[in-house]
Amino acid sequence: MNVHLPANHIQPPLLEVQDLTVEFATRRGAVRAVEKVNLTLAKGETLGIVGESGSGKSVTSYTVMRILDRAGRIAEGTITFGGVDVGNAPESTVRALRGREMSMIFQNPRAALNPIRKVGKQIEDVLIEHVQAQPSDAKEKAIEVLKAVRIARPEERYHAYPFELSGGMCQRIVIALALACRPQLLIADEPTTGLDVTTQKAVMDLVVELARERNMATILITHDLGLAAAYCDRVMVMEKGRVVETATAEAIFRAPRHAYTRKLMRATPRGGITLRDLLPEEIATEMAPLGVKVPPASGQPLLVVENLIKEYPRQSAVSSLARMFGAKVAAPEPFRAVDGISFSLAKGESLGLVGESGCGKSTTSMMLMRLLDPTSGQIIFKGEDLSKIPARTFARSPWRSRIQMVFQDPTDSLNPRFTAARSIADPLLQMGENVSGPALRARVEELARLVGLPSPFLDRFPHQLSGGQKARVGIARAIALDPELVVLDEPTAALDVSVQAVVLNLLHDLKQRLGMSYIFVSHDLEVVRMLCDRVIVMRAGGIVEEGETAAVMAAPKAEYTRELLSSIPHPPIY
Amino acid sequence: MSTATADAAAPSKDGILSHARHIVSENPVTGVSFALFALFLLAAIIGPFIVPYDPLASDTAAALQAPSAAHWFGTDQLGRDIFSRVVVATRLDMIIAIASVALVFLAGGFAGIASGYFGGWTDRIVGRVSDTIMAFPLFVLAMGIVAALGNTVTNIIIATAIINFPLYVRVARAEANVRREAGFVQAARLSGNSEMRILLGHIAPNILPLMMVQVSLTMGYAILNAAGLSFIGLGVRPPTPEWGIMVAEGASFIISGEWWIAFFPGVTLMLAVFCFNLLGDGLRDLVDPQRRT
Amino acid sequence: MFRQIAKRLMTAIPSIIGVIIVTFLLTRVLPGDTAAYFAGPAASEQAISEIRAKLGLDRSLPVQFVAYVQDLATGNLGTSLTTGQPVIEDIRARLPASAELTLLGLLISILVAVPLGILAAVKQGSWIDHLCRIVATAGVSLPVFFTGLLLVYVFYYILGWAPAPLGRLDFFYTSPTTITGFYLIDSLLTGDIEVFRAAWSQIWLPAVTLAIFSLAPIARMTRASMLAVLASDFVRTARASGLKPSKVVMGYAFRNALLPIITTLGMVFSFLLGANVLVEKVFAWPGIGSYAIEALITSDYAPVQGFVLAMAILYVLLNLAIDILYGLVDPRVRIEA
Amino acid sequence: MNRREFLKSATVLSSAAATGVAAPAVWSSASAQSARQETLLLVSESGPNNLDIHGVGTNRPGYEVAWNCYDRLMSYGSKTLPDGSASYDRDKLVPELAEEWSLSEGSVTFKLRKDAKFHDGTAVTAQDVKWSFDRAVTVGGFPTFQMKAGSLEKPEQFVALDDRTFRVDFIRPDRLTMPDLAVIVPSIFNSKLVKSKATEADPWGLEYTKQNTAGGGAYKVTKWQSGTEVVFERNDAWTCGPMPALKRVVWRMVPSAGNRRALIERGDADISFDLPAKDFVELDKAGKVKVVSNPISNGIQYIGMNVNKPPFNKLEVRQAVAYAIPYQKIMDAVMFGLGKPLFGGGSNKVSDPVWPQPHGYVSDIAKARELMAKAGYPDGFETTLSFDLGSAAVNEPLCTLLQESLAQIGIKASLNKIPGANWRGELIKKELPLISNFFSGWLDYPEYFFFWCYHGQNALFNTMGYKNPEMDKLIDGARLAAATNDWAVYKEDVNGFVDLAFTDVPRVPLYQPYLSVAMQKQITGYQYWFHRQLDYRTLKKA
Repeated sequence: MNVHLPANHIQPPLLEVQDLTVEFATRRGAVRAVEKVNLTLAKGETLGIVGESGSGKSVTSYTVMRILDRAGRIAEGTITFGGVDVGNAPESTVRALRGREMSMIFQNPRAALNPIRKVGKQIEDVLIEHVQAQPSDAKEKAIEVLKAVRIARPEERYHAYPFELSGGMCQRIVIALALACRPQLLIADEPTTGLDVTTQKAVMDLVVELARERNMATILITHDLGLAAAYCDRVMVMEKGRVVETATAEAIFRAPRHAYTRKLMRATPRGGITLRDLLPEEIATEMAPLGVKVPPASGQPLLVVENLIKEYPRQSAVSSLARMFGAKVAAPEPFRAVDGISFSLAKGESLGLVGESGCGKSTTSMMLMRLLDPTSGQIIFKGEDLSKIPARTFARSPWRSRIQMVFQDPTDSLNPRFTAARSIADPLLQMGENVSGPALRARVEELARLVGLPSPFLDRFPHQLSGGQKARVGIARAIALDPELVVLDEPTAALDVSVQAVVLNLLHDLKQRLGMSYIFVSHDLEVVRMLCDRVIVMRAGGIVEEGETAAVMAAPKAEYTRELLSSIPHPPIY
Repeated sequence: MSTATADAAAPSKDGILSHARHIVSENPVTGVSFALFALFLLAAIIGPFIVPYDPLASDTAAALQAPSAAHWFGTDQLGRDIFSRVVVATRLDMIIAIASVALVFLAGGFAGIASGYFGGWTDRIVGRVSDTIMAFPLFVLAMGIVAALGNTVTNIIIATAIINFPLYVRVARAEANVRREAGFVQAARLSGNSEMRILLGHIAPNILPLMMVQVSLTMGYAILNAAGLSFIGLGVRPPTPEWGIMVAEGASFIISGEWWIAFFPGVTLMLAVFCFNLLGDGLRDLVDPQRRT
Repeated sequence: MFRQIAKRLMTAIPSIIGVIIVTFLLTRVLPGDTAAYFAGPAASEQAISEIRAKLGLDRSLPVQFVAYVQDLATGNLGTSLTTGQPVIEDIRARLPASAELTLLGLLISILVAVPLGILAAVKQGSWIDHLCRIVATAGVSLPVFFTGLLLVYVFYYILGWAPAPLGRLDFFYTSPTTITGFYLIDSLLTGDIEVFRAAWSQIWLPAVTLAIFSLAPIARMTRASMLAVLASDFVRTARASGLKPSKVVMGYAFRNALLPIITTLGMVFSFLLGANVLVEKVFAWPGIGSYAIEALITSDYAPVQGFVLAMAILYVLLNLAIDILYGLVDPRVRIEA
Repeated sequence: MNRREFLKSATVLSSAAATGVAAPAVWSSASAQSARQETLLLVSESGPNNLDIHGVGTNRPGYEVAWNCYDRLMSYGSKTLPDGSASYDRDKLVPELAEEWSLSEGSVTFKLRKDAKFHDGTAVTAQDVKWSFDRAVTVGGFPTFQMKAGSLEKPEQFVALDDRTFRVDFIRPDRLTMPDLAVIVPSIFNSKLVKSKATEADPWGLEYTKQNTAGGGAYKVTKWQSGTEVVFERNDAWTCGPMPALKRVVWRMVPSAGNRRALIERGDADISFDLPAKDFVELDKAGKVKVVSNPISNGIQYIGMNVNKPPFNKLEVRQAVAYAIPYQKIMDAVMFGLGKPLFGGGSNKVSDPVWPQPHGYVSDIAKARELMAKAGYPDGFETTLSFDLGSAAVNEPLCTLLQESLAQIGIKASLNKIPGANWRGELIKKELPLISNFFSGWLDYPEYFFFWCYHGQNALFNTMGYKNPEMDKLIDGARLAAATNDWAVYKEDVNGFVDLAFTDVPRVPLYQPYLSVAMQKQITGYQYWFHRQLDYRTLKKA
């Protein structure tokens, strides 16, 4: 089916959505995920849809493609794409549009590709489906498409399976798939989530470049206002299924009209602001000032790490079996996840550990936490070499209560069968001084107050708590035993920006109040800048650069640090 | 897409009961199976007190009678009332099913969790044991155990438990393995929990719901297994009523037209297993977090 | 490839050793006195102990075990009391019968269960989904011996659609030249259509009995794994690319759902090989299952040991075949291994 | 094969499945039809495990092979029973391999047929007979035991005078010697052939004869698939009797009794053995097939009690059990009348020297209770009632009824099914307190039965461990009297030991079972034999 677009000069918008309302059938009846959404999009225009989770931004785009799952339906409104009433057209009509006139790219690109089919074949499938190629010339055309998304050695990549390609490469394949039939509309749903910062930039640049080249309309769906502002002509902000504001990118940044937009904008980490600036103004003003940075206490540092190494054997079953039978097989070179790093941490200091995935920052933090035994090296905590105590027995060591951790995923880190109170009480029960009954409850409530969790929530189970509340429970548990060192492993990575703002402030205040030291593991330099005194940049298991946060950000010495900094999306205007 | 809808729903305070109601209303088959299960349970508990005839009393004058108002399911070769025997047999069959499953649930569940959680040698040993059992033709292994130890109810229970061992190990191991590096387990370590405590206090309760599904499914299998053993003469001792034996006894009468002797116990047996299997499906829906909307 | 196979086989060795030990112990614990059986009905105590010494049954268990393992190493599995034949001969003669029956049962089951499972997943919550669930569950809830008896009664005795349950072939047909040992295949290879028809008419009823029993696990696994795959991101991508539903379901989703289905098939096959003992009994099928049952009931060591060993080896080979199949379906497995 | 092709071929297969279901079994080719006319299809529960009667542990189906594939010197004549069926005649010996024989004091001399040949064409000589008899008395186990029953014990007793003349010397006068020469064990083997296959470890060539028939009988085994089928072909060169009518006999093992009944009822099998009593009764009544039933000679189903252990060492307890047995219920519900009652004979004193015959016990719970009280067990006791799993079809309902009745006099008996192979082992130990069992003797003489089952020599079949010098004296007396033709003493002694067996009741006879065979109407020539297997030589298919 071919869609003929009217060829007159007063072009109607390519896509027009009017009063769109989408309902999902649940056991509590219909739930409205999207309510009365209106949008128009002209050829060649780029629209950003920004919102936090649950805002309905993804549902809107799925509805436009009409690939909602069974439970969802359009309750109201119309979608017109190139003159076709997408909402009411027969499935075959819409199917002919999909992939040919409108395409979509997704987050988590590796999962978005058929894992057991050669990527080239997957592109062929689309080409053949839409009669853009015959089986005879499909391969040739598929390779052309691969070339178009700037894939080096496309003939070779044609035969690759998704698992053989990097995340960034997979996203290029997904883009190739989406653009194979030269559609007029591309919907990019969080295309950079899950990718490393440097890759993120490359992918976004490619999308924008191709869109411009082909005069394609683009919808960019993201939670990151900065990203949207940097790449879009117009931005539409959504909250709880409704559009709160639509304006040009410039207007949104210069003069956000809606309170929610303002809140969202403020919460986005960016250069030159403090933690308090992340919070909505009315709250920020009520809070105590950040306080002056105390110079690190002189004398013995709290933690000294000396030449820490973690190796993983690269072992194959065949050779280990052969060894079992006595054959002498050379052990393959082990893989070094952490390659001889050294640093120290003063009492009351907070240190940022920054790097892309696979750089060894998580392995380092696990070793510092004594959940993992290093291959060699020393972890000297208050003068005691903790690496001598094996991780297996460390739980029973008195040092255990001195070092605690806040985990990346607040959902995953809470036992689903425990109430919030029970989770917070767990360390007290295991290592506390025989507190029980009302005293224990009182202590738990005190901790809850400290992290700002209202006490009625204490008796809820994790699935009954929001992300921010779960994060608070995790923090309360970590500080229950008054630790001296807390490792924060990307504690806000799974949270929406507005929640992240609150949690970051909370962490900062707690540190001030309780005099703890932090090691803050993150991939986000902006966040590290606000929270940390010093920063260590890691790459491939080693330290690339180390120094005062402000100094490193202002004048990065290492090439890699510069690259990281330049990859942060910058809104066009400041 | 599921995230979009899941997050939209407000955190719910209502518990498992309303969820169960929902599952039942969404899938009437599950409701039927719950009702059936209740019926079987009832028969097991009060069955022996309500049956019209003594299940063991022979009455050769009334042998091989077709189903009638006096004998709903007819009578067998010795004139015993099949309805009474079928009802009374419920208790024994339930005991075999429940006891064998309880046994393997504890042993296999623990071995599986330990092997999935600790890995290393524990995993290797448990893995070897369960591989070895799997390499046996299971029904023949059960036969061998019963033949070697003697055909008592206890030995049937033990044999059934042993052949189900690998199934439980597999489920428990996989689940424990997924969770061994989960955040909450790491957190439990940081809280100073010992490994055994993490295993039993943190991991086991989380695996429990899935294991319950397994329990329900293997209950049916346990009954079938006991019936199969009875069929080849290695089951419960006569004249104790047991469904499998009754089918075996009636098998030679089918061709001569006395179909009811094998038919009713066979159908009851089927219904019981059917009920357990559907129950398993229902439980799976109940505990599957993805189905919780 | 050969290295992979060798590796796979090596990892199976401990299991096989375990099976040998367990079987040996189990058969020695079996009540019953082989010597008394051999000695005949009128034997004196003395005659029995002579025979016991002759059979080596008076020696200690470890010594007997060593002797047994030595015999195994030379391919001697002993002699069956009930059939009087060397066990290895018996198994060689009977294994193809069991394998043919089981494979056909499995094939029928796959042809029914897989489409049913796919339909149930694609139309989740519809009547076909419920039907699939009920049919499959009912099938697995029926004791096989009961199903078998019922089917014989209905199809042979009442309707006369099936021939007498007399084993693999009616007696006035001679079995086809042994090529694979499977009558259906051998008769086709030798071009003997009449024998093929005769063999088919004998096998379909027991095969259907087995198929009914194995429907449930396959249908369930197909449904569950299809549901999981249909909800995955790449299926969404395929749909967003406008691929035809048939292409999405069969070309994309089903091939990915195959992996767990293959695993299930392997399990079902080995399970059926063991479980069809009862079916073989009902249909007078000359397979190894009924052979093992008879041996076990009569405390006939050697066939039980031989049977279990054969099954264990089969199990290992089966898993190997599954691994290879896995590699064919999934390129990831191919590379990793 | 790619997936598409695979699917295609799968479709073909499944459509084949559909036609297979729709069309009735197709098997009516002309060649198959004519094959059917000359072939006898026989079904039974189990098949032979050894083709040689001299083999170690040869089972009962194996006897049938030996009977049809080997010749003996003599066979039994046949007679027509009152009900019109044919049976062997225990009192009439007829020539088989021997043309004639002359009996003298201390020996018997046989003259062999001139034209008799083994299957491989070599002539049968007296040396073959000598070798075969030597083998029977030397190999040990069952054949040696059976020869001994006829006082045939040493190789020296057997003398080959020339190629055609053979003499057996008696070591003592024994009435059973001549009949024992006509049972299955003294079959004549092709000694040259077997010797050529013998090894040092196996001097009698048992391994060879186990798998092959090496005789000169009317049939030879052409195919044997253990546990599945045995195929016999007629030996067209057979001279030891009238040429059999059947060219081919196919014997299939069908484990399920229901299927065996269906096969005979639908006309697919010619002869069906081993059916439950009920099926025989019903088949007979329906009249579609012929059912022939003969009482198994010298055989009884009985309840045995271990007389050496309390509580069954007390005579009153044993008598109480004899009064508690629900005889008629067993006859009706278990045997469906297919058996000769051995109870309610009026008194425990007998007048005829025959066996089996009814005893005087009847079901009388009051009397049984009285006896129990007298024995000092007014409240009863607990015990186990054991039986062979292999014969559970009869024993399970039988024992269930017995168990119920015993409960009425306070005896709580739990049922114990013992798998076949263990059964004999358990019997040898003589520790089972209470059993239900069956025994029959090949040689149909009372003293033969009692010698094995009641004599103080305590043979395996004396399952009760019964020892009574008075009994031994009577049994030995009867044997001697029979050998010396002293019929007055014989009668007195036989009546004496039967009386004693009834009063002491170590075992309670229940009934004499029937051997039943169901066959198609066009099958004629069936004859009952003491070994309870088929003789193909007389069978005809009209």
